[in-house]
Amino acid sequence: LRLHEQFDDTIARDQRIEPRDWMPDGYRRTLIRQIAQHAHSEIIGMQPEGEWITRAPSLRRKAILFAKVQDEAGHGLYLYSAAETLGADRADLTQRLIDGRQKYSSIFNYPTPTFADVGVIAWLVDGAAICNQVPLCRSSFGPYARAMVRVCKEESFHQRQGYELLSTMMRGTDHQRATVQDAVDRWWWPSLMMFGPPDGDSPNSEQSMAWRIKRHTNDELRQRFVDMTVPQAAALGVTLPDPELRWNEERGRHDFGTPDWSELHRVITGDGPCNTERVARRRAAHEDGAWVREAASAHAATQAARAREGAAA
Amino acid sequence: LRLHEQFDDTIARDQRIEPRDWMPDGYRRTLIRQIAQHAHSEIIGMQPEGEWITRAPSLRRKAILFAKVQDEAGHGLYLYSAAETLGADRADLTQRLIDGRQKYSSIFNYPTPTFADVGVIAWLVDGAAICNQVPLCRSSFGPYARAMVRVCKEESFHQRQGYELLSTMMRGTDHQRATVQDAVDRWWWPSLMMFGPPDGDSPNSEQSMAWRIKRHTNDELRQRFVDMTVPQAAALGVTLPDPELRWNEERGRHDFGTPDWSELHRVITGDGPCNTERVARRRAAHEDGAWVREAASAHAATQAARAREGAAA
Amino acid sequence: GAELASCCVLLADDALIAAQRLAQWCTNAPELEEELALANIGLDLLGQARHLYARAGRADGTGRGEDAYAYFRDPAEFRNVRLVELPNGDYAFSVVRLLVFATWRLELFTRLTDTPDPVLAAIASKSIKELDYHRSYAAQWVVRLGDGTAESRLRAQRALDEVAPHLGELFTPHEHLRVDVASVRAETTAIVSRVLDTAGLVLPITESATGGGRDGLHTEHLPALLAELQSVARADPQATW
Amino acid sequence: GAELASCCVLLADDALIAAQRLAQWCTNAPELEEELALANIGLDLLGQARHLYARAGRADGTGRGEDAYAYFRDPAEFRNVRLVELPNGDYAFSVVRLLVFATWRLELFTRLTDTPDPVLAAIASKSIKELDYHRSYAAQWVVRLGDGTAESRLRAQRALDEVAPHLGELFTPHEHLRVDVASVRAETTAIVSRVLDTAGLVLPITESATGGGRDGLHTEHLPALLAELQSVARADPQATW
Repeated sequence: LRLHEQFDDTIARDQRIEPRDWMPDGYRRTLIRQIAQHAHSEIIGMQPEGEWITRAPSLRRKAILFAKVQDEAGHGLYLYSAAETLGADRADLTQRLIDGRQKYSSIFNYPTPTFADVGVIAWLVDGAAICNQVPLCRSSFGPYARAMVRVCKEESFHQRQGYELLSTMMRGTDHQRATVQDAVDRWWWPSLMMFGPPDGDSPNSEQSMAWRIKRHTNDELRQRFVDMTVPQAAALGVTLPDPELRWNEERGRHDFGTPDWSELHRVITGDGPCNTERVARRRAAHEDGAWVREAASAHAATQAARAREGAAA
Repeated sequence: LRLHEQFDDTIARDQRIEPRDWMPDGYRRTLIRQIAQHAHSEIIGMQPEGEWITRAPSLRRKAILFAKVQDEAGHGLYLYSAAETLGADRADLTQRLIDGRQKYSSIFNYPTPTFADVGVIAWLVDGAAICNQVPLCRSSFGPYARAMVRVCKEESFHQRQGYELLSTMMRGTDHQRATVQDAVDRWWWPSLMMFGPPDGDSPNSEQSMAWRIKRHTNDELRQRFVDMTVPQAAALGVTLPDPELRWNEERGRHDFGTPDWSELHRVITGDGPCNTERVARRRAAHEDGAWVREAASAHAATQAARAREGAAA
Repeated sequence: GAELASCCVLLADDALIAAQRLAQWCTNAPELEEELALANIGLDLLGQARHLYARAGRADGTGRGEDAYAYFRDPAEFRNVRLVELPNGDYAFSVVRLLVFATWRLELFTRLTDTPDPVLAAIASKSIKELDYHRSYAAQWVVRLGDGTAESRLRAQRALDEVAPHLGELFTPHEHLRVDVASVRAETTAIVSRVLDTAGLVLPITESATGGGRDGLHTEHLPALLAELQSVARADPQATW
Repeated sequence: GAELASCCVLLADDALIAAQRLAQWCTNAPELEEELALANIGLDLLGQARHLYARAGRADGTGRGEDAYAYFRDPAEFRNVRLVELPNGDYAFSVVRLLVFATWRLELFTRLTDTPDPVLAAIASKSIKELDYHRSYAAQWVVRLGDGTAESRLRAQRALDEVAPHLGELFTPHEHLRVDVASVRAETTAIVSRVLDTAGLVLPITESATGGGRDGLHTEHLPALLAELQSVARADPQATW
């Protein structure tokens, strides 16, 4: 009980819980799930973009994209480490991803048919991710908050590069402009859905808000994203595919249409365009790499044995 | 002894030895080696051309090339079957190929950097193969002779298609003509080497001639190939890269230069441009397919067991 | 004219992309017999694509040849279903996909044998015999894998799980493909299920309606596949082959 | 001018093609740490290629930018050694090739640090640090695989057997690459052999002199690799990126 009070007190004073501190089981479980899901999203999120590294149309874009996808692997690594401070095991989390027992962001179940998608993902998807994640830099769990600081910094950089790619393309040929608009049309609504279901349908939010591992409601974050993105779209010269989108003078914010929540539900429950494919690829990489990981362990074991023998001699 | 006389007699009367007939061990061994090597050549020979099926520049050429490579797989199959009539086992022969214990034609250790190579291989390499193989349609061993009839027929067809591709390319752009000439420059000498070392250096030839599993000497076949090819090259408008090549009025045949026999030796002993790669790829296909072959056997065994149970019930 | 051409193009695109994937098995098949069979099926489909493109070029009045369709359209202009553009995966994925594809296409073509255009009807009739062989080949292997070893069963079931989300697209009505989609779906599902029963495999019920290949909305795999297919032809458009 | 440009292009081509192969590992690596490391090495090599192409474009007087070299030359105009164009194979092949490549390139660049052209000398100096890391990464893994399980040992040895025939080309003198080839060979072989000793692996003695990549004579794998690399850039040459 004392421990629980201390925990509540730390939360109330908006200070950080650290891995060695006592914490309620629900807090630990919720965080592991949330961080793992986030880590999985980084790793699966490499696929739709990674496919274009070998075909990027200039060496500069190739380097930028290659580095971005590498950063995502890095984010995955920090996040798995943060989950490990809570007692999770990375191999176990990977297995859960591969078996479909843990989720990742539904956005990565959409395909990337053109190089413009690379730019639009960085602009809209990373943009939405940043809206979601900036508040998490103040998450009550220390290691997660610190990982988020680094992740957000890198993602802002990615987002600017994506925006810059799109502005360049919009100054290019008619075909390039059409390709950008087409990609925006495809990614706009899925990006809005990244913030999750409307507040009324988001049962776990309240507890997460109380624990300060969630700082704002889904609808509030979605509104921020829309308000931030509309002027950027205007500057780029692309149209966001929502006839209801307009500035509301009274609210001082944008009104916008309602995403197709049944689609979000379909994609989250595994029925998106690329769900099985994304997981299958991750699984194949993991299984094809098993002999390599086994070799590394065997070698490490041999080395350790040699060291022991050396010490004993 | 009676058996041996009968065998010699059959050979002498230029009739066929059939699988159930008695034959000397040396005859059997030599034939197995020769047929296996021939089968391996068909299978490995699929690689340099097969790589271009997915990139053939017209649907017609794609269909022609796809069918050609398929025919080569078919040739490999008949030839392995012919070897099996002598008591060889296909799985064992494949293993020998993969382990580098049995050879295949050295020609397939050269790379195919352009689509013109597809045409030149069909024209020169299949042309040389036909020169080598037409006499084998009269091989003393029945199943081999019969396989050769079918193989030669299909290869003549391939050769004509290759020649037709080259004539079309020679009527195309300057770049196409240059590509054809470049490919001819690269394949001419290796094609001449397909007939094996000069007669003086070909120790096994005499016995094979006596057994009538070889009908002409290496040098004779090489001369035929040159005499056949020179007018075709002229009709195409390509230059054969041999400054010594000229018509010899007196002999009524062409004189030509000496191939670099040290190169042939290098390539045969495993040191050609693509030797390890070709074998590695065949091995990878075989090993990656192991689980499929095992599944087929397991299913067949289960089926057989079910049939037995059904019969017993 | 335009409607017939559009119908031929989408049927041709399905066949061309499927043939290209089969060509990627060349020299990599698990056994020589499979090498031959996969090439055979690939060649049949390539032949179907060529006839259909030829019909389309006459029907749409452009007089375009088969190569104009195959080599000089961009990915977004292709109308194939996404199922055919997915990478080959292992042999289990390839034969499971082939079973579904051949069964479905056979149902479509059976219904097109009495389509008003006599050329398309003739192509359909000829293709039916081929597709029937493709289907039996695939069915035979799906049964072998499902009823083979533990590993083959696992791989075959996974392949099914991966193919399942792409079924929905096959049965989405299309304005230019005038067939009774409901009956195509019923027949295809019945036949595939019969094979799976024999194989001891289960078709997952998730049948996503997502797709969009028929509207030019493809996965990232199609541009990669076409980059390879079109590379030589596009490198020198003046060339003659 | 022309000689310096030619030297930069061949060193750049080696790096670009090697980087492209490393990029193909992306999302397929056996572990996340390897994902990061392979990308890192690929990015370093891509950076080297870009600096070298830029130098070449100024040196040959054409003022061509890096993309002109990478995207608008045909396979026969590429000057890379064949070693880098071979497909990735398994992880063993990739790290064994990387060990050889990085060791050799490090020896080349060490000798180029006092080349008369200050720009090339600076690129060489900067690259040395990177290559030293690439070499240690690869060496570490070759030892792990050689001293790991029976399977990893088998795969590592096979990879060596497959890489060995491509060593000869690395040590063939080239008129525009002014380094003492004999000493590069001696050092490279000594260092690789030391790693192999520790790993318990054997370098086969067959060292074919065949090659020709430096003269534009490539395997069938380079056109396929370039078709992929160049596809988007060539689809719309007017586009700006």
